[in-house]
Amino acid sequence: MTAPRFVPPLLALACGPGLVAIVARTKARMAGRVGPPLAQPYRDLVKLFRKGAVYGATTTWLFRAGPIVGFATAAVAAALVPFGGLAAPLAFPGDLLLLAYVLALGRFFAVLAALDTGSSFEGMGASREASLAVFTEPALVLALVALARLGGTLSLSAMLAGVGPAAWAAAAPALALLVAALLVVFLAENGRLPVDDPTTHLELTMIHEVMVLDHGGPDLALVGWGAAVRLWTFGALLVGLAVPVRTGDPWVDAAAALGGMVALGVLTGLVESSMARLRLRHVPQLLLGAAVLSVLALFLVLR
Amino acid sequence: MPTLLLALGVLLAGAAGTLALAAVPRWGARVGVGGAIAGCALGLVAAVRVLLGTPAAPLHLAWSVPYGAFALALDPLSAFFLVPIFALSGLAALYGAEYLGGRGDVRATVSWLFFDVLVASMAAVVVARNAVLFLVAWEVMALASFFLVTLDDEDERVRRAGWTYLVATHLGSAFVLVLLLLLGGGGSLDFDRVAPAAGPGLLVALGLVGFGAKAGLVPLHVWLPEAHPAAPSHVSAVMSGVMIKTGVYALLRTLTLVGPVPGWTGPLLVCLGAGSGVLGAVFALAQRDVKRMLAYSSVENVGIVVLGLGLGLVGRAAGAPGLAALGVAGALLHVLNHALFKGLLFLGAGAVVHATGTRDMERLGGLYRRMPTVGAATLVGAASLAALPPLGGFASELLLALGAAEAAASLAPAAAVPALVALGALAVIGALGAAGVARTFGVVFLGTPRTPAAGHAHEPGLAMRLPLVLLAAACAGLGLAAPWLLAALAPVVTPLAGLDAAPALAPAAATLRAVAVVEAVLLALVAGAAGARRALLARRTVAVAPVWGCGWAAPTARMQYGATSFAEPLLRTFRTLLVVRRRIAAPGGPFPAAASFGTEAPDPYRLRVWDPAFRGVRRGLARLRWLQHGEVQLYVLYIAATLVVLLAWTVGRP
Amino acid sequence: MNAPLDAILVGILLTGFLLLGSSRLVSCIRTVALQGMLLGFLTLAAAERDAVGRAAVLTVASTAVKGFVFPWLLVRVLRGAQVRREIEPLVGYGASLLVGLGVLGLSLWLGTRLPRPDPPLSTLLVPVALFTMLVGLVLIVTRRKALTQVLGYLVMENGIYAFGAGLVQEQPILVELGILLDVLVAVFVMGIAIFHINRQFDHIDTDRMAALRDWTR
Amino acid sequence: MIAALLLPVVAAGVLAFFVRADALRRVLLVGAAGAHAAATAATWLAEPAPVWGGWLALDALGRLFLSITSALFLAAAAYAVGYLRREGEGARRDFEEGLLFDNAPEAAFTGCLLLFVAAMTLVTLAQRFGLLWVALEATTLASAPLIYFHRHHRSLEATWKYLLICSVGIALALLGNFFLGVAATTGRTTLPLLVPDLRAAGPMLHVPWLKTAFLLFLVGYGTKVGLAPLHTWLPDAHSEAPSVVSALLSGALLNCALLGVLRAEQVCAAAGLAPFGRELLVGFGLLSMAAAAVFIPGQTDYKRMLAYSSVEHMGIVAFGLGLGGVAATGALLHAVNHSLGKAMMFLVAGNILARYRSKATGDVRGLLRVLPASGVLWVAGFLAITGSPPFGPFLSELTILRAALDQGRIALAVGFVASLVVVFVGMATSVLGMAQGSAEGARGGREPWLGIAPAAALGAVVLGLGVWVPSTLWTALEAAARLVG
Repeated sequence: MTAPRFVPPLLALACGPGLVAIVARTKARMAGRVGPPLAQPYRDLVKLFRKGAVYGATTTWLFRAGPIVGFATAAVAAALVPFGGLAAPLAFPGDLLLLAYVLALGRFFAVLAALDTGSSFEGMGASREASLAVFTEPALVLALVALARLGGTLSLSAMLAGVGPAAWAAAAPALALLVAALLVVFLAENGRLPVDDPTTHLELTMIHEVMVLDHGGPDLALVGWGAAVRLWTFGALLVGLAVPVRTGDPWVDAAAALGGMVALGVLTGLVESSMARLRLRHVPQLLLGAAVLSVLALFLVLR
Repeated sequence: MPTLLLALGVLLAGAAGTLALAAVPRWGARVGVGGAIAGCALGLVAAVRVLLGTPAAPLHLAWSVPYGAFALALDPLSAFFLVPIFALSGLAALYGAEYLGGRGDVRATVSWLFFDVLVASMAAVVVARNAVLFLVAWEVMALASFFLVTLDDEDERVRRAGWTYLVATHLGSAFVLVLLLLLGGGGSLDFDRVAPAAGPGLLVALGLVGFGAKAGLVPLHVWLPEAHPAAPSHVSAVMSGVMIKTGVYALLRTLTLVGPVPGWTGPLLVCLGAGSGVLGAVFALAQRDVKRMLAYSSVENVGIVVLGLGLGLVGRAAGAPGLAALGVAGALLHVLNHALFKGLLFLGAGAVVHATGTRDMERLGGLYRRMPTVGAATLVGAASLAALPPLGGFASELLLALGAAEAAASLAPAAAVPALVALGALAVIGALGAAGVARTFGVVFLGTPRTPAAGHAHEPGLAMRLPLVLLAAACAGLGLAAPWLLAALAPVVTPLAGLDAAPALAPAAATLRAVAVVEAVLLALVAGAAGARRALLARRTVAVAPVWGCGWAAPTARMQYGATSFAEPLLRTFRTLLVVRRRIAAPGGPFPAAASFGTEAPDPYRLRVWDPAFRGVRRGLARLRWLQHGEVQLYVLYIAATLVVLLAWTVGRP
Repeated sequence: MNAPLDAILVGILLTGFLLLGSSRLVSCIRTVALQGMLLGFLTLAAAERDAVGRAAVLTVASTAVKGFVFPWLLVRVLRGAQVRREIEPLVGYGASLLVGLGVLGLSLWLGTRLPRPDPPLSTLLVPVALFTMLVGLVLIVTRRKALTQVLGYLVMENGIYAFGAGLVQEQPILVELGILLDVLVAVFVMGIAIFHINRQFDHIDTDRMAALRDWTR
Repeated sequence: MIAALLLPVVAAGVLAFFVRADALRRVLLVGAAGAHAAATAATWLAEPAPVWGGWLALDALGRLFLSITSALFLAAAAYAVGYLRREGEGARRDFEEGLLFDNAPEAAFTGCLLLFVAAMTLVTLAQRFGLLWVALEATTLASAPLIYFHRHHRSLEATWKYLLICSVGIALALLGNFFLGVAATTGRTTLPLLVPDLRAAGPMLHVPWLKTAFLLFLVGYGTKVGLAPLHTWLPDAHSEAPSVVSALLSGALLNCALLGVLRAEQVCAAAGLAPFGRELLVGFGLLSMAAAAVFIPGQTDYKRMLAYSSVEHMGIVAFGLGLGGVAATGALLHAVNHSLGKAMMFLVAGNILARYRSKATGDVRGLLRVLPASGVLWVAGFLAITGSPPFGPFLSELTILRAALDQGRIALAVGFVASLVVVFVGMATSVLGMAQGSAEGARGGREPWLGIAPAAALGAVVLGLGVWVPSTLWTALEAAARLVG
């Protein structure tokens, strides 16, 4: 029995905010607080969608386009990445490359929207966002290509479907390296510690949050939701790789993957509460490290 | 072919007319522009007809110069390169008519003579099938563009740029000359009767240097960031958009002529391309001058094209039809795309310069609200340059990445490693390019004007807007039509990839169709989200308020995040590749006077390689000049010594 | 062998060394004149029986020009320039003599290298001719005064003439005379030039005429 | 017919010394030039019969160089009329050092100019080596006063160096004559030293003497050709002489001197010594090109720059002739191209000098704005002379380079191209610096058509030869090249 293909994106849209909540909850617990309820992100979204909007006097339509394109690209990305054993609806050979390009599109518009305000604050965030992409993209692409070589296919769904216990048994070291690389990419792409601090709004420390400073109401809601979906999508990628449960029964696999997602959320929370944020000039080293891990994995699989 | 000849004739007639009417500038210019547009239209017809499958008979007329012959042919490859040449040149001419229209002086008029000649010679380069004819066209092209670059030679910087350009192109031509003469061993120098008098390795190397200099491959690119900004913008567009592509064309033609190329060619091209791409993108990030930045981005894109060719050769060597076909096809498609978006961007930059009188990003800003058409068109071009879906630049880079990914995923290391290099390079280049254009577009068009000049900017006239809009439409169209274009490209690719390209390209076409579906979904989502927001906001208050000034008491426009500050993080990371000069006048004293900070990024290769080399040669020669010391006695001694030496040499020998 | 011929050749040889050794310009001019006359006789001595008439004409012409016209001309120039002697030449007189010896050796060697023409008139001819020619070059190279350089040119020309007179009988008289005329005009023009130089520079030291050059210290 | 070539010029030359009226003398000059050109043109229609027992005859080689000389003479004469009008009598200020000087009397100038051309004509006609020598020495003597037209010390110095160095060189060539005589002597009898006879008797010539003779001719006449390292007089003379004279020196005289060398090479080839002579020509050619490459970059005097470029181009011609075969044809074509192009540039240089009153490259700015016509011609001439299409020299250099590569002499080809490139860069720096820029300082004004038209005509021919080499010309060049062997 096969699961309907539109499950993964729907899951992302639905559970993305939940993942955010799990991370926040974990961090709170580690800090000895109770923390917000798991439904908090959903409430925020609803509230924001109800609000009106305020736009900067200098801005053009690009400022308004930013959140929308960001959300749309995140959703499309979610529709490209399988969840556990569940193939993605838009899967095709070569979609791993498209994934990178689609995310780049979202980033591009986010940056332009930030620059549109003319506020040096948001310009700073835009600059950092654009800069870090230079290091995350190769890391991501090379990691995915290594996977492709392992699975012998250019389709994410197919290659992740192939990553079962057998694959781990065959190429454990390479896969481990890839998991590590993708974890770093996951943290960086979603503005998590140690790369970015999603909680503060202190211009010296943050990247992603500062870009959306002038967004409000539905726009901010779209931004937040899009970010959650992105988080979920990358998580799905990571979990699909790290949780090699391929029973053939999609629901079982999906359940395992869900468990994996929860674990990933907790793990992220642990990382965030145990690590300090890196100084910005050291972030590239970290990301280059991820790229290096991917390259090492490639050499392992090239043999 | 007759249509093409007619087109060339019209172009030359326009040139002659301009010259004849130089005395009455207004009419001379009109004739020149008219000739250019009409000629380009005709030529476009001829080229497209060939691409659509009606072959053109080659032409071979006797030409009474040594080794010369009027040998012209219009095969798919030539036709393919003719399309951007004529399309962009025609639009640039229309644009230039208004751009230069303001100044009715003789020089501006005569520039149309050179413009028409430039277009004609570019076309001739592409269709020539005889070495002498090719060389003549090649040099005329260089000279015509040189005179266009130095149109405003009162400016010392323009003069220096012109010198650099002339010297660089002439150095390249020397290699080309030797290459072509070696290529045509035996009696004739026609391309269809080549008998290489040297090994393919040497020939390929000569071609790489000679044509690479024209195409702007690092480290032979130094003339490009000088010359392209110096020229009038419509000329910059033509030079950067299509003229440097003649170098790519010539390289391709050479590869088809030299016979079996050595195995190292493919990997070498990949590395050269990757190097040019990354370095070009980094240098572009460091520039404050809009047109200089665009010139460097041309270096970057030529790098991508060459990288694609390298992939094609690698695939050919590895017997992987997919890689071979995709590499070449992606490269060719990128040639087309780059011609369109770079032309578009230069024209847009020209409109900005025209309106504000400065090319310095730090003095611009907020132009989108003042020149919306230019802004929108430029945005399309920028997005295409950043290889963002669903635009043309994305399609071609995706093809290259696809080929590389397939090779990396399936082929033996010998082919997979170059493919991986290409893939990594493409990822870095893509991100850098995106950052670069986001920076440029954002700083120039978004935010608030940094100077009054930028504040008073105005939309240009129709003659300048129309080309922008058309080019923008073309950029988008190429992206959406990519799957079908690929099929049309097959006959061009076949001879270069050394296999029947149509089947090899079929899977890629399928992928592109799938991509098109995704893009459709994306657009639908965007529309849906936009609609939803509109619905939500319909019942709410939508206020417009000043942007929060980050807590500054009196924020000024100059406090915006500028081009320099935007690029700073990346430049810090890549500082080893760069030379960034900072001019700092720090505030000091109890009552600090005006303080200033500025950066400029001169070309490191010029600074560290070429200038020292030229200086060294000049010094060495200067040291030999004591020979002409002015003392007649010693002059006579030279004669005596020569005589004695020669006598000893001949008579002395038994 | 041809005794008078050898005698004349030796005489020419001596004049060569004399020129290298002497500093007084007037005596240099005289020496060159003497050399010119010797050449005239050389023509006569080297002539074959059937070509005596031709030789006689040439002898008269060249003796007249080289023995009388040139000295007269040059002495006048000398007067105009008011210089008596070649003060400190670029290469001293002793050294010049040594150079002369070297030159002699070189020309003897070259003479041996060049196979004789079929009628060996005199083994000395080729070496002496070359020697004289080279001495002329040495004079031009090592002396300062423009006048000495004219003399050097003349000496060189004499050497060449000696060669021709001794070895090539075929040269038609017309050509010979043409050559003589050219040399005459040349010396004449050079004389004028020296006159102008003296007027322009108040000296005739050619090594101080080095304004035209592509190299500055 | 040959008389028609010589006599008018000689007569006019002698006459010019005695004609009082300037106007009449100028008419005489132009008239003689016209007659000379007409007679030369006639020789293309009908082969002139040898006269004077074959001493004077016009073979393909001579006709080629005669035509060059004649064409240049016509242009120079037309230019000279305007030039002499501009100059004129009386003392003037020397713009380099501010000294007062005056010009040589115009009568002497015109007379010497005509006699100079007559001597060059004689060179192209002479089939007899002795006569050739006499004529070449005559060219030196007739042109020396021309160089000393402006009577200041620099031109005097140049004249002296020219006289002395060329006379010495020519003297060596005379020795070469005698060696040739010896080489042509068998038993008691000597062949007449006529080119045809010697060629006919080639194999019987005495090889070592012939070799030495060729060396002496090469060094002797080569001094006048301006082959490095014998070129030392050339930049001085060309830069100090009036531009119209420089044009003739560079465009016509150097070729005539080269003809002397070629005559010797003809005989060598007949005696089976062709390779010997050719190697030497190639060597000197390349050396001359290298010398030009040394002195042209950073050259501060644009007339000296042109002079060195002449050294370079005579080197190219020698190089091509040395390679032989197609290269020789190309070399002769190059001789034509160079003569016309260089003469044009010297004439334009005269205009520039007249306007800017300075020979220093650095003092000339904004030429294209101050003197539009001269500026365009100047830039065009630069492109032509450096071998850029669509001008003639490109084709001839291409032919030569092609031959070098075909003979597999890669090293030579590399040297050839390298020096061409260096020279291009050097000249580009100077010429562009002069042509471009704004025109502050010097004010514009109309240019005398007599100063433009001759140069423009020459330039048009060079351009024409770049896009279309008439087959008749090509066949004539091939015939001439075949003569060289």
